[in-house]
Amino acid sequence: MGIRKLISEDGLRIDGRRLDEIRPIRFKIGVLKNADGSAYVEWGKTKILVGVYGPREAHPKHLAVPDRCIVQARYHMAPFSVEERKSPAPSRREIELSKVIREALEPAIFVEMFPRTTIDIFAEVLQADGSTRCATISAASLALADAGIPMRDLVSSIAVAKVEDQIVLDVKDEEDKHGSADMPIAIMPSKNVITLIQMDGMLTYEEFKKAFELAKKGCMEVYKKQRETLESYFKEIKVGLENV
Amino acid sequence: MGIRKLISEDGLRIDGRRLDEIRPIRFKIGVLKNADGSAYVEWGKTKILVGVYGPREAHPKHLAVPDRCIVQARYHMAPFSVEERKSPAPSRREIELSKVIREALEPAIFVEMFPRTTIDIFAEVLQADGSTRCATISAASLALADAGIPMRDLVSSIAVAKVEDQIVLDVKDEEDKHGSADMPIAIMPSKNVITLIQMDGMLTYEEFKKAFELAKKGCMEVYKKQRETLESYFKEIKVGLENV
Amino acid sequence: MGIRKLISEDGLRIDGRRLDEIRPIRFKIGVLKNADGSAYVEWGKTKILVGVYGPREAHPKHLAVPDRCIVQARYHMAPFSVEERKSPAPSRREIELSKVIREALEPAIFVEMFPRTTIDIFAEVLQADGSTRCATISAASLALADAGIPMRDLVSSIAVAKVEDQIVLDVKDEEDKHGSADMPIAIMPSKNVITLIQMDGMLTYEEFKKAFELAKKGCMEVYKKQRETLESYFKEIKVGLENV
Amino acid sequence: MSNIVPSIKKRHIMALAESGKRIDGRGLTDMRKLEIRTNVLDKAEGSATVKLGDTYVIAGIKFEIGDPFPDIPNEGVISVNAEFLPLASPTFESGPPDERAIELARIVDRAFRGAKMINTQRLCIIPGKKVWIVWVDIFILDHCGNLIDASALASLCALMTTKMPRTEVIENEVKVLNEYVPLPISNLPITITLAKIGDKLFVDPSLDEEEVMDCRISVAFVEKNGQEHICAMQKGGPGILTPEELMRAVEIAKVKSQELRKIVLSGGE
Amino acid sequence: MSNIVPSIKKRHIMALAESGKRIDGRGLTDMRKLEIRTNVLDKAEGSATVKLGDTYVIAGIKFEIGDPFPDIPNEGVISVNAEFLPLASPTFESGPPDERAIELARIVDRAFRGAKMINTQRLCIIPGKKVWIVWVDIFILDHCGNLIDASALASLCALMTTKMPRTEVIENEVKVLNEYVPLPISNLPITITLAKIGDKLFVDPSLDEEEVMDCRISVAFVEKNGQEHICAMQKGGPGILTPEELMRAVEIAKVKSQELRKIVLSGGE
Amino acid sequence: MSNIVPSIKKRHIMALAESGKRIDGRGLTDMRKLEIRTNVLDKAEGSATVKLGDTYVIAGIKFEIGDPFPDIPNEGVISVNAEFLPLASPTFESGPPDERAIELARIVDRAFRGAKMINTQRLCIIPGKKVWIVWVDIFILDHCGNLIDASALASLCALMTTKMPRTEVIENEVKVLNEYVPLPISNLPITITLAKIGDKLFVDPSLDEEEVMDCRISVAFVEKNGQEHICAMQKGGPGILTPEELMRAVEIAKVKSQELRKIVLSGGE
Repeated sequence: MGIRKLISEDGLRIDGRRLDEIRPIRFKIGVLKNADGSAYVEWGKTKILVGVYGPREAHPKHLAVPDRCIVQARYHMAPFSVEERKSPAPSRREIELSKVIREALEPAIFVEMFPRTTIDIFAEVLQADGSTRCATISAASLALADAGIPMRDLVSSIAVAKVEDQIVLDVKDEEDKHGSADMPIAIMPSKNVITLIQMDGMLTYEEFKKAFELAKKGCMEVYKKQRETLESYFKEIKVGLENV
Repeated sequence: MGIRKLISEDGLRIDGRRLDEIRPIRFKIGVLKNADGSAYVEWGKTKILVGVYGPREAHPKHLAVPDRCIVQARYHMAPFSVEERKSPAPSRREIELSKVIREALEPAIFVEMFPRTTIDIFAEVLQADGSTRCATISAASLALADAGIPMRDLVSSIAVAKVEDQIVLDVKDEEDKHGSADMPIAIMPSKNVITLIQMDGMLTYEEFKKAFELAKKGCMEVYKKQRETLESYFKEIKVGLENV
Repeated sequence: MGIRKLISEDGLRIDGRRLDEIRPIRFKIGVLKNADGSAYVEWGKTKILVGVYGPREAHPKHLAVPDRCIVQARYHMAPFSVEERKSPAPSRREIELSKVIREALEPAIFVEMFPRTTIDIFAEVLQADGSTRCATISAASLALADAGIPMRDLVSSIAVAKVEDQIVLDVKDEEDKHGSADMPIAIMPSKNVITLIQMDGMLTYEEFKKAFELAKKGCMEVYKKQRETLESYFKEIKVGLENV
Repeated sequence: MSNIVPSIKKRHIMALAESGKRIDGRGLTDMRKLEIRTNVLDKAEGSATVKLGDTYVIAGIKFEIGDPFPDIPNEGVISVNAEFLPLASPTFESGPPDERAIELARIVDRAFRGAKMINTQRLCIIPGKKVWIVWVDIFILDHCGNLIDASALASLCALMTTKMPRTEVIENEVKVLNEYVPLPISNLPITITLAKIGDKLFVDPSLDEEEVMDCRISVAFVEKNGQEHICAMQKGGPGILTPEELMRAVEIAKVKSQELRKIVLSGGE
Repeated sequence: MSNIVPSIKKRHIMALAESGKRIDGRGLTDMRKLEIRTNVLDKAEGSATVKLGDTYVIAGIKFEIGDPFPDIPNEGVISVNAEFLPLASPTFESGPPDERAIELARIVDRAFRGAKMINTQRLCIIPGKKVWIVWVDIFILDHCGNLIDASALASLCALMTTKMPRTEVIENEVKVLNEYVPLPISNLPITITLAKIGDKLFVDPSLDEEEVMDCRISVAFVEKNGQEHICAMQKGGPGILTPEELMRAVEIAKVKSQELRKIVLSGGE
Repeated sequence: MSNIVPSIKKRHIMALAESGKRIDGRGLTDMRKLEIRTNVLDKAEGSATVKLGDTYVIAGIKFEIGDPFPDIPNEGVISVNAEFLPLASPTFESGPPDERAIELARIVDRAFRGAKMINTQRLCIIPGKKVWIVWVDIFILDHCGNLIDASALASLCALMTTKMPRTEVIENEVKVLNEYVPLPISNLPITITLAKIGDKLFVDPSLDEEEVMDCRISVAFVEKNGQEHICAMQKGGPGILTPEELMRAVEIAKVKSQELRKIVLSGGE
């Protein structure tokens, strides 16, 4: 662990970004044939594929509840997505992230509209370079939209971190490893409400407030990209339909 | 493994007890809020908590039988209950003990009174210093009584062992490790019937008979403590009710 | 791994067989009391026991399908069946072989005759010396016949291999280990149809055709033994009935 | 499963909260009665029970010699595990930890890590080869709400009273001595969980409150260099928080964690 | 699942027993026909099949080099496992051993241990480092009652005929030689199981008897220094035994185990 | 679950096949559109995606240092695994690989092994002690038929572009260098799967065809010394093949595999 500086004297990070700059993010919608909805995201070097099935009959049946649909999420990392091969069996980390991802997306879904059904969100991390949970949440809301599931809003997510005593936006692996705090959040941007917040590290109350504001700003940028992708996707579909 | 004598020349054991003397035993009833019945026992340094749920609807349902309730028992050791940390996954020993504990308690329960239900007995060994199965059985009958489950009698249990060629009552860990035979039994004292007997080691028929008689005597002492605890517990409850 | 010749100059193999000669095969039918049908085979040093249950009610029930019975097969190796003790948990190899064995036997069964039921085929390899899947399939068809399950034909199976550039019939362990290709097949002899074929190694198209013809010839020999065993078994039963 | 009973209960809880009250008589920011007992076991190197109202949790500490992680070869390992025992609630089942138990253990673990509470370098025995693994096993004995805070507290108190075996290394063989030193602990993170029901926040939610809550937010504070720092945070449950609610929760947690830390430092109760 | 058939069967069995008879014609203390075959496999270092009536069991022995337990560093390890194969009974399912299979293996194991049958010190290869693990795998092939006695007997006979590979240790590397010595066995424990139905005891219960029994009691005897010793005992099933029944069972088991040991020593049948 | 829809579909497929046509417009021996992309991931040492019609598969290669198998102490290990991801099909579920995934991985593996494609001796680091384990992980992303061929192709292409880390051994310690050499690959096995429906064979079956097929036959060919060799074969499904059908399948597979190998060697598409 050499003592490499993660932030240069002129305030640039190892990949040349400013402190409040996000990495290049590219969403793609409708990438799978079988899934009812799907999306793919490249978020810096992070690459994730999300497929959504549902609303569909609960399986096993005892999962069904009479007044709403059950949302299920599985966050899973491919063995080849990280430096050291990861066993394909779900780790404790993956099980926890599956839970918080589900709880970040569920508030956006009109679950009462589909009693006795399930909506299943499956995310595969093909390459991990930080912010995989945020990228998963952001891509999954596009996949949910692609599946035609009525939503209150998209969910947009990003992480902020404290690196060398500065609050920075959207950390990648190397920054994360040597950072002293990490805070992913997810919001429904047009509602200004939080659906996910986690944190570990050390932040004073002032740092926390600053970090939170920076994260919100980042989420708005993600939101913009999500909407642009959605719009051009549905435009394409519409054009396609007109050509029929 | 030094050659330490486990029994002194004047017939006293490493903790000062006589050969036929049991360790201090303290039962406590009604220690948990959620469980339908519960009991805690300190038996020398052995510490066990037992919770009982039921009679309740069988879950999964296919367990239910039409003419009686199903009794289930789980004996489990906490990782920190022993010298070397134990994995929390159930070992083969715990699975076997769960079975013999269930079979030691079931004869005391009027199972025909609650068709299609289950009674679940959960025992957690918080600290193990010998006789954990006997302590579990003895505490579980109090927890069953606390749950209001009609019983033919309490079940009282204790172990005898052969240590340095002598038959001794209620062995603790160190004696057990260097003993040459171990025999736990459980009885319904007022019926004079056996509900559990296991043995391993080497006993002649005469030693076996002597050991069995000593064990019965020990069970009667346990029974006395169980009844005293029950009486003062129900007295307390009664007093509590009168004060309402 | 010395350089031992597996085929002598006069065309004999390490156990003295000719290239196209099968090992001594002995089938026995009706060897188990509980199973609806059973068979035991000694095939060289390979020893396998097969038990069949069914047609019986599907368990769990959701397995049942309305227009035919479900055939299930389990191929399992005893820990002591091989040189190095094998864990009793099913290996990937055992799971694959269970599938191909099922698919080799199912075409022979009139599955439409028993809707909503299952037929379960359980094979235990007690000693493995090559050709265990072929021996299992061949013995299982006798066990199915013993269970009175209507079949289009018996299934007969054998493996051919390329050893030191020659195509040989019915390889044993040592030959298999140093062989350069292995091809088990199963056929319904009176129908001249293939129900199993697998291969790995390297064969030219000509070698493949030669190997296939040799394998068919081998299957016919197995078939003959199967039929002889069946005939004398049913004769015995008939004799037994006449003596009643 | 009808939702009528919970929705009546929820309306009742919300109505009471309008006047700052709760169904068990507490104010919105009051914790339940707390009882901490430490060193309750002889065979564990550290142990504590926590009763928070009727919620009952035990934590036990065991040491084991093991291999370090390749990327931090000179540091010991802290492993936090939680078991939701079937005797603790009719909703718990036997079996390996489910997502609730895993989440709880990881929240507790992150607060310790975030606070740099344990000096893991002092748990190294032979650099790059042998280190202490410290097992923190949390057992839920009675589930009456707010398992996170009770578990974090029980683990903290168990670790604070933990005695670490000394070792001697002779020719790469580790010998465990019959001598003990305290575990190298410095900062004490305290986790405070609040339930959100309607637009109100409830400190230390009871089981009744958890059953009807929209979501919960847990915030851990630690004091370092005379200043309070947030060292872990986690929202749970399928509801939402407004930014204002989040800020309010953090402020309440700051106050309550200081109160609680005083109790811990004074030896419980 | 009606209980009418078993209860009729039970009354029939009890009525017959009044005159000392059983539904398969045996007397109450008669065992079923026994066939023992040893060395039935080439790839196992020891093996035996036992047929007890229609109950059919095979035991196979394999050796593996492994680490000793830390508390007995100079002793090899005996590991007894039982598999209730699904081909043996419509009531057995595939999957890891359930409580019945685990209990059976542990009863067999305890009799060996109690009798100090195998000199485990002679299984040590490099003290504290490498020992032989002796795997005793019991496979139930046909379940027609009294699996415990058949399994104990098959395991015993397999071990008696087991050849142990010799080893050579050169600079801490173990080389397994192609030479064999017998397993160091001295005392031969014999387990006898009795079913209690009503107030009668039935030696070597059949499946019919097991289905209606109140409970069973297994007693293993071993001869040491010319004297019979009890070396293992286990009650199974949810019924009760009176002290008199227990004593009677022990006395019967003593007689029957001596008979059976003679058969084993004379080479079976 | 009615069987009416599949049987109508089957009749339709069979009727079309009589005139050499398929429901997606292909001829019986035509493959679907193929897109191969290699080196799609940075963190994997090799990777490729294959789209075969709408079937979508990714394969990633990782290296790990491990122990050799005792019987081949001087050879590295190739481990092929397949995951049928639940996002790829409504019929796939989370959990450990089932028999379909295991069979697929083993078919792919056998073709590599049969063809002696990888020189495993060159994966040895310290003879008898340390070797490279090459993990080939196949992930099914979209299941639209013929997973075997798509997976075999993705694995092959991933391996062809794999860079193997160089190592240095100093006093029995392995140091992995930041330098790479290509994986030692020589023969390229190509697997062709045909579905049998009625008496017709369909190359590269679509999901519709697989749903109604009687069985499938997969044949892998490799070129060695200028000659085509069969290096793996597997029938799947509960149907039968006549000897003539088998021979026909092998002949078709020979032609198609040569075509496909040309595409692979020319860099895809």
